[in-house]
Amino acid sequence: MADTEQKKKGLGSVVINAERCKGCGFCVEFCPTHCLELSEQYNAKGYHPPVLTLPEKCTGCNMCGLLCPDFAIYGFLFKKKKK
Amino acid sequence: MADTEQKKKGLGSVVINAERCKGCGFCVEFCPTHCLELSEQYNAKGYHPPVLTLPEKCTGCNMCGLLCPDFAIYGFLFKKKKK
Amino acid sequence: MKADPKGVVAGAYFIDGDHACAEGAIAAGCRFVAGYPITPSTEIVERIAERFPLIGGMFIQMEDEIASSIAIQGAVWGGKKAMTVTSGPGFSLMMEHIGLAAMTETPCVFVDVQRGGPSTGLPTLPGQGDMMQARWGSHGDYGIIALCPNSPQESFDLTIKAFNLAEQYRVPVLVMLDECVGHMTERVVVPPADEIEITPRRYWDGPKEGFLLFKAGPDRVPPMVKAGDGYNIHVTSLTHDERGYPVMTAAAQEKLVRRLIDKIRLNSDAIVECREEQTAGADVVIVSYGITSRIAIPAIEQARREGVKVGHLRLITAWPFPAKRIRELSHHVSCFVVPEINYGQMVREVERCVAGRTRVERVSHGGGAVHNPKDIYAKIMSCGKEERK
Amino acid sequence: MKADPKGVVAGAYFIDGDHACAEGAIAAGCRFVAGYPITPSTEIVERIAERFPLIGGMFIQMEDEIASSIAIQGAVWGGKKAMTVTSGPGFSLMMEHIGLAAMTETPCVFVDVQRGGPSTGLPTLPGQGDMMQARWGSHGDYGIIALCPNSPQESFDLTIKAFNLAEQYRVPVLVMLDECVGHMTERVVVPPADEIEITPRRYWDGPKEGFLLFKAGPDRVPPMVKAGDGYNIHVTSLTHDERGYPVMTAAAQEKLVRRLIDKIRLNSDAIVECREEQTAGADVVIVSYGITSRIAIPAIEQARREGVKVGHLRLITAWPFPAKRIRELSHHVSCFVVPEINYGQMVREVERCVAGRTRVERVSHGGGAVHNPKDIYAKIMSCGKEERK
Amino acid sequence: MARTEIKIGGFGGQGVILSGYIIGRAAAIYDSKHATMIQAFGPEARGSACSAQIVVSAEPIAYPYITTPQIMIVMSQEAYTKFSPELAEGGILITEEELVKTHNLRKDLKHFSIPATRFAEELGRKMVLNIVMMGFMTSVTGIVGVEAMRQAVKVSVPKGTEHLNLNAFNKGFEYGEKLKSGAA
Amino acid sequence: MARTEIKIGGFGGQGVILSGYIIGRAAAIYDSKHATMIQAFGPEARGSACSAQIVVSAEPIAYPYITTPQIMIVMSQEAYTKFSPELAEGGILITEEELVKTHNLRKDLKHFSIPATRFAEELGRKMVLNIVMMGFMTSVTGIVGVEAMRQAVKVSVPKGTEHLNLNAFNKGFEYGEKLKSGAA
Amino acid sequence: MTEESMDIDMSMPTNTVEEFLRMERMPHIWCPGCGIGTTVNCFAHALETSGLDLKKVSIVSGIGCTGRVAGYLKLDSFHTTHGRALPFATGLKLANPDLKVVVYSGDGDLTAIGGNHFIHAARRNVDMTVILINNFIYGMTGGQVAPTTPIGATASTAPYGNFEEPFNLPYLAESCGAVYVARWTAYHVRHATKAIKDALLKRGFSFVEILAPCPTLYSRRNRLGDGLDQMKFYKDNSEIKNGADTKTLGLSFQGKIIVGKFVDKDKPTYLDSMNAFYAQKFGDTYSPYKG
Amino acid sequence: MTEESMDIDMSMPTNTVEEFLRMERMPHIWCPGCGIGTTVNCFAHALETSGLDLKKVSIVSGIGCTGRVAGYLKLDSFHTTHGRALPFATGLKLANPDLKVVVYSGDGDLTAIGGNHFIHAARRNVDMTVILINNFIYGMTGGQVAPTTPIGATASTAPYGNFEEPFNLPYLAESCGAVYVARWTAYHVRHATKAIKDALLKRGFSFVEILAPCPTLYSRRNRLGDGLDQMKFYKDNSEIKNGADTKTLGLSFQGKIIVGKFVDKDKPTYLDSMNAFYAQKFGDTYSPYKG
Ligand SMILES: Cc1ncc(C[n+]2csc(CCOP(=O)(O)OP(=O)(O)O)c2C)c(N)n1
Ligand SMILES: Cc1ncc(C[n+]2csc(CCOP(=O)(O)OP(=O)(O)O)c2C)c(N)n1
Ligand code: SF4
Ligand code: SF4
Ligand code: SF4
Ligand code: SF4
Ligand code: SF4
Ligand code: SF4
Ligand SMILES: [Mg+2]
Ligand SMILES: [Mg+2]
Repeated sequence: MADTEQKKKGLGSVVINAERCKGCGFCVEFCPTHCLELSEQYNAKGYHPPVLTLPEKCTGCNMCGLLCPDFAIYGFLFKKKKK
Repeated sequence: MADTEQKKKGLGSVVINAERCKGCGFCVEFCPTHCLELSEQYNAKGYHPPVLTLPEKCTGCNMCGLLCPDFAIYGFLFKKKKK
Repeated sequence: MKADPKGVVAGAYFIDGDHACAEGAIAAGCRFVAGYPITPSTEIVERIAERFPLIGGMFIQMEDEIASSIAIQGAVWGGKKAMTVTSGPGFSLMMEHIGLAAMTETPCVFVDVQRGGPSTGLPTLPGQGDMMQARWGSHGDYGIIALCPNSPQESFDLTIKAFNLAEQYRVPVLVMLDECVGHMTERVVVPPADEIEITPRRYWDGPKEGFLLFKAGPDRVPPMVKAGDGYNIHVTSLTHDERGYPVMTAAAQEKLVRRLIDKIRLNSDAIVECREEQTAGADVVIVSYGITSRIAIPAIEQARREGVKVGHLRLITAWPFPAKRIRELSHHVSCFVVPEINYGQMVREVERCVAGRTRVERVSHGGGAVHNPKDIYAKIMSCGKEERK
Repeated sequence: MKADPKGVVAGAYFIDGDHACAEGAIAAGCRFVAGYPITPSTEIVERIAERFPLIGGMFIQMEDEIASSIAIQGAVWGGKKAMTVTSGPGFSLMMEHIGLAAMTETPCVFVDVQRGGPSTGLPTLPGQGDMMQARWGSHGDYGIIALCPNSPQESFDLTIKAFNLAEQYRVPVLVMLDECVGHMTERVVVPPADEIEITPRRYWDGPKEGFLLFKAGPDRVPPMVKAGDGYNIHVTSLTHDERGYPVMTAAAQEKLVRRLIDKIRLNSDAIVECREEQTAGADVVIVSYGITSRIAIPAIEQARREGVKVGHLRLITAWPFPAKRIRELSHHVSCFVVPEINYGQMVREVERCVAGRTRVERVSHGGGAVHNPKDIYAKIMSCGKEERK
Repeated sequence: MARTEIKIGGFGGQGVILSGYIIGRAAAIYDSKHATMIQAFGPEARGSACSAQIVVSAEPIAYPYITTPQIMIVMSQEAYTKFSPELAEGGILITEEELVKTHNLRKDLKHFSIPATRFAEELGRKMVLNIVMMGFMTSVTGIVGVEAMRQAVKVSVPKGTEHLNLNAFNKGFEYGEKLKSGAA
Repeated sequence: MARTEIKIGGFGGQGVILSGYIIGRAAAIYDSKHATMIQAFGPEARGSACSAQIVVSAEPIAYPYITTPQIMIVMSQEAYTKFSPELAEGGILITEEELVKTHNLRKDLKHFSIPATRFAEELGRKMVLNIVMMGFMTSVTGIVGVEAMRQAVKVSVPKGTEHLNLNAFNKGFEYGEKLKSGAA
Repeated sequence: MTEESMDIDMSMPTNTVEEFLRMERMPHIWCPGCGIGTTVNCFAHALETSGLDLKKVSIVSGIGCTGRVAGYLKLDSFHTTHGRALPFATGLKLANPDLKVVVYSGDGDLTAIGGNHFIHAARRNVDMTVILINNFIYGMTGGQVAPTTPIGATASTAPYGNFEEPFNLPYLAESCGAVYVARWTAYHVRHATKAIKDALLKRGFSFVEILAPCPTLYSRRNRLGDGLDQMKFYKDNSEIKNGADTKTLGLSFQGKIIVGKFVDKDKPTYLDSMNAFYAQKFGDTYSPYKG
Repeated sequence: MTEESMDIDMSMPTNTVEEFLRMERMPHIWCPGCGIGTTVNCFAHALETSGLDLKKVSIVSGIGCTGRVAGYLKLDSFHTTHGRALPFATGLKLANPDLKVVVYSGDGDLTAIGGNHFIHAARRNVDMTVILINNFIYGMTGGQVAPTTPIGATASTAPYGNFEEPFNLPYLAESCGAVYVARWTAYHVRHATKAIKDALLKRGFSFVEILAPCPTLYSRRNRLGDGLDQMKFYKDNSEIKNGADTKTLGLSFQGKIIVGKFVDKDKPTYLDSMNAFYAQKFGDTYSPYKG
């Protein structure tokens, strides 16, 4: 069960700082698993930040984070909790 | 007779401006026919200018002139007088 | 001589001081511009780059300001009227070649659109901190002319004047714009070519034999020829004689450099230009230049409304400095007020010329903005007051 | 602090001013020199190149003067005391980086061995034509200190002083030698290291947290740290706040640049140094500096023999200028005579300060040689005469 | 006409500078008035709020900057928040209806609002929003003659778009006229 | 001792500058006098006539240049022609016998001539000609103490050549002494 | 959320890049879609994995959009004058050889006004890493032509198109003696990160050219779309050719881009040579220069 | 003398070189055995045979011993500032394309302080000929180390020997786009003459490096004897390799010298490109720039 659950969530996820985003689309375009989309919403600066539309596909590879010129997104891998 | 005479004189000769010479020896060393020597005499600046010691060997090739950094010597070819 | 109609697009324009400067250069007959981009001057070369190809001009963006400031000198000897354009940091890099132009008597124009300094400072904001540098920035003694426009229209007009003076005196002329004037958009009237007076290069027209490229007439300015004219000219940055040949003696130096300075100094009555307004009978005289001459006006008007007799002397030529006029005024005026966007540069000349005869007050501003006219007003009032008691 | 004995080879030497300058730098603790050869300054770096390898110094000949004048600033932030050395044309090329050093408050020393200018001029012959350039040659407003040795011994002493002042005020200090002093050989005494007073870099010793690289104390001089100390410093040529971060406002500009100027201006009593001789009660005072201060002596002595009360004020610091002292003297003296190997540079400051209270006479010389003392004598006598009638 | 100070605010790409330029050009070239325009420059100005300042006057203009504008044209919320406090007592504020919500509107101001975006979209090019605003401004302020403005629009916009832009101008102008006559 | 001006002339490579340096060093370092040496620099000075100027004085030296030397040491014909007119009235002229023909010798001068080249050749190194001259000068002028001069020679010549140079110096000095005592 | 899912640590790690940045200075000045910020990620990750002591890493920039990088990095940072980052860096490095000195600047800065320093620093093989962001344009001053602008591209000072041949920078760097030369684009974030790391760990003058979009002044003005379009172009038109002859690496307007590592050789650095030289000259009396 | 011998014209022709010189300025300042004067012969003969209109030939020098060449040539001549001959020449040429512009200067002048102008002029392919006299040293200022000084040679500012790698100038020139690149020595007077002539007649940026002895400050101080010894060394140690890969042309202290013509290719000049570009852009409204 946990396994499936984890798969649905994906191996990792992203953190998006929408206010920093300038809507360039690099993250969306080059995400290897195409799990991001630009939101319809504007941020205060008037840009459309990304949203993780397919969280189960996110591998936490951080390609998005490497590409983001505004340090507005980064991907991370879920870690098993140390027990 | 004229022929021999001419040979003795060489095909050409040099003009030496002894006062300009700085005695570098380029002309003497690299004359293809080795017909120059540095004189024992000093010029006013204290250098030994070249002399044409073997005029019959001078071909007038002007190698000396091309080499002379002080524009103090040049070779020329005897020309038959236009009649 | 009248301007070449090619390039002069007469009419009224709404353009900024930078663009107006470019048009002025074109009208003056400038056909060679070398430059290196730097805010807030770049618009000048951008307009030139757009305008030149179709009027037979040559614009080249060089690898740096050093190259630009000497490429124009090559171009002048090639027969062109030439200009380079920069701002503070680039101006500093051009100092060696301002000296070269002065030494070789190469007529050319340097435009410096002043921004906040020192160093990279405030690249997009105004300053007037390069005024002393304009006069003293290169090593050794020499003379130059420097002009200070206060509007886009003047940017146009004085750029033409700069080229004319350069040819008249075989000297580098500096157009000392500031960011405000450079980036301010106003109406600029470009007159028809036949209404624009141009000083042509003073080419030698005497006999070829015996021509001397550095032998001056009574006005201390020697005639020019150009490369390719068959004169076998020699132009050197070393101290030289009238033939242009190097001579390494104090006597040659005295003869040459004294003349380089004197051709400005002794012709300064003809060169100096200022605008005066109500200076006759004035109690307080504002001495200003560039944008500051406009910022001072509200202050002057307010003070006048309150009964202070304020005159206004505006430097069109900052260098040579109108020493004579300031000296004259100093006998009648009770105080000079000198607002500048720097910590006191041209005011030093005022102080020198005034020679203690009257007060000289600074209104300094570090740059990044123009003065608040209130500060100038306050200074006027404080002078006035002291005098009135 | 006392000098590091490593490098100080105490003793009496018969060396020229250039070599003495090199020894002064070494004694002062300079361990980084970047330079580009130029007559008549090259002997300085030649001696440095020979001396440094065995005392842990780093000499590098850079590709040009621009590179040299900023390499030293890199070295300062790397923890060294550093110097560059040049002459007129190279000095002009360093102007941008004198402004950088002033803006970033990078303590360093620039040596300019003055020759005949402008431009390439008279490379091997003397001049004093870079004095105004030293003060005003970079764009924008800033403050510097400039010293004028008149002998090889002073070349040694004042080079040490230059390094000390640089550290004291976090400011570029210029040593304005001239070809005469640079190439003149005399006795130079290098004292033992423990007799040489050295100002160490004023490194921050407070807590790391909250350290601000551009926050000054009451003396307006902020403390230093160096790269690698773990402070994550930021040093920018833009207008900046106390953290060193760029701030593009007039307010930040006023705060920063005002302080850069004030740290010299308001500390000038401590910085200014002149040597006076018989100025008390003098009728005529000679104001001189560098080699000219020695050339004036025969003239002064002769005039004294003929009954003129001549005083002598010699500028050790040309900048800041001893304005206060000149002002004081101007109340008592009837004439200042200012001989310079240029067409009138420091004399302008004298004129400003004297403010008309008394006469100021120039004795100008274009360079390529020193004055004939007779010319100075004649000027003294002409002043004296006019006063005496 | 005394000295009038105008400020235009919006974000980059809206044609703020062009608008200022058109007003200035209209006044200085086609209306025999004097006009000075100043714009904010520099990297710090990039992308974020953008503004133009215009002074219009019958007399030559000495001091070129504006201190308390009598007229303000605002095309973004940020510009509204940032600039509107600067408006002179009793000044004219013109805002774009969709882009600017005028909360805390100063009571002393004459406020006009126009659905310029909608008009522009109706004309098929959202880009001409600023020109619609110009037409409107011309109508409600009368600061520059309408013919002068039309002329300035025509020569200032990219070649080939003159017609579109004049339509946009007219649309705004007419809306203003209607508003004035109480018809809107 | 009053101010004494000395000029040394010759051609490049003869050690003219070194000679001046030795006199100055002897006076300033080993003889507690003051001395200033100045040399001609520059490309124009290259190869051709070469000179050094030294001022020696008991007092600090203000003006560092020489105007009318009281002592002149001349090692080339060119230098003789060029410089000897500058000598002060009654000054001392020292010439090298082989290299300088003193035609038109000024009557007012004290003239000494020394076969320094020959002495130098006898010592096996023509190069030390200048040092021979220095020894001679020391003897006939007394301008600097002989021990100071010896010391200066020792520390100023290339390492390893001290002995040779001191011999050269002594040779010149002795010749001078002999000459003075009328023995030469 | 099920019990099981609690096994996964849902606390979000912070963006490791932020540790390398002066976050108090954000937002930065770069335009939307500007590639400079992307390269900063690469640099930060390269630093992170390099194992270098950050206290000892200094970054030096000239003036330009790229020149602002120094000011955003939480390192000892120097924002010098236009074109002069390299000689400043040379002084810094030679004054304290313990420092790792990185020069991070624009194409105009390093190869127009700074071209001389570039060739001389490479020639001397001073131990430093140069990261050059090539956006084919002068960004900061408003889009003027650069020595890297491809033939045919327009710029504000080449309004009818540039006709000057641009530099082939890897070729230039190699001809002057650089020991490590690579080129990547802002799209190649992982390769670029690796290249920067390699360069940081290389002894000697290492040079990494990174092509990056300048949507505001280069691509949009050349009708090439925005930053994203440029990134897609890089993706589609780059060819990785490690070891390619640098002679072949010239760039044309929207032509093929050869990327890769082209030079990686060993040569004594400036200081190595100096110390070896003096050690031989002076023997034991010489102690190697350590700053 | 017999009647017959009268057939031969014994009147001495004048030295044709003198026609190209300002004889009133002789003697020149160069030292005995300095190679600069030798290269001037080559240049004069190249000019003579080139068929160029001398009125239209301008020569531009920087500052240095070589820099004095301009002043001795009876042409329009410009003795500019140190390092800046190339940008001056660029301005001169572009102002008047009818001129043949020659830059004649020293290694320090053109590649130390002037290095940036060198790479940019080559890149732009401005139509001019550059003659660089490489004497491995700064002559005029007294023998300081140059960017051409071989490793191991001493100089006044490298008293213990130079340890910096020198430029390989033909390689550098080629990497920046020079269309003609050759190297000869002052010994190779005929080859050098031919190379200069070829360069003069080549359209575009042509570059001829000539190694020349500086006995006063380089060879004697390095115990290599005088000018003649250097010339003999050139004779014995040069190898002619036309078309050699410029990469292989580095010079070591008294090592083998590869000489020859290395690059000779055709490429539109700066003005050619400009005119072609504008012609395409503006069509008939454009008249080609002719100065
Ligand atoms: C001496 C000097 N000249 C010119 C400038 C203006 N300037 C600032 S940045 C720059 C060019 C920037 O281009 P690049 O290096 O490619 O950086 P980018 O902005 O493209 O990242 C110029 C010319 C300056 N600051 N200083
Ligand atoms: C700006 C500037 N820096 C330095 C100098 C001093 N200087 C004159 S010539 C020269 C170098 C000459 O070397 P090179 O170019 O190799 O010519 P050479 O004398 O060897 O022929 C230098 C450094 C100068 N005149 N101007
Ligand atoms: S971490 Fe990787 S998979 Fe997840 S959104 Fe970012 S790029 Fe896509
Ligand atoms: S890459 Fe960054 S700035 Fe661009 S859209 Fe994604 S989050 Fe926004
Ligand atoms: S002309 Fe030729 S053969 Fe005659 S001397 Fe000269 S080099 Fe020798
Ligand atoms: S080459 Fe010239 S200078 Fe040299 S020895 Fe011969 S003539 Fe004399
Ligand atoms: S102008 Fe270009 S390089 Fe500069 S920040 Fe904007 S996109 Fe980036
Ligand atoms: S110093 Fe060298 S390069 Fe200069 S003239 Fe003498 S030999 Fe020639
Ligand atoms: Mg760029
Ligand atoms: Mg050389």
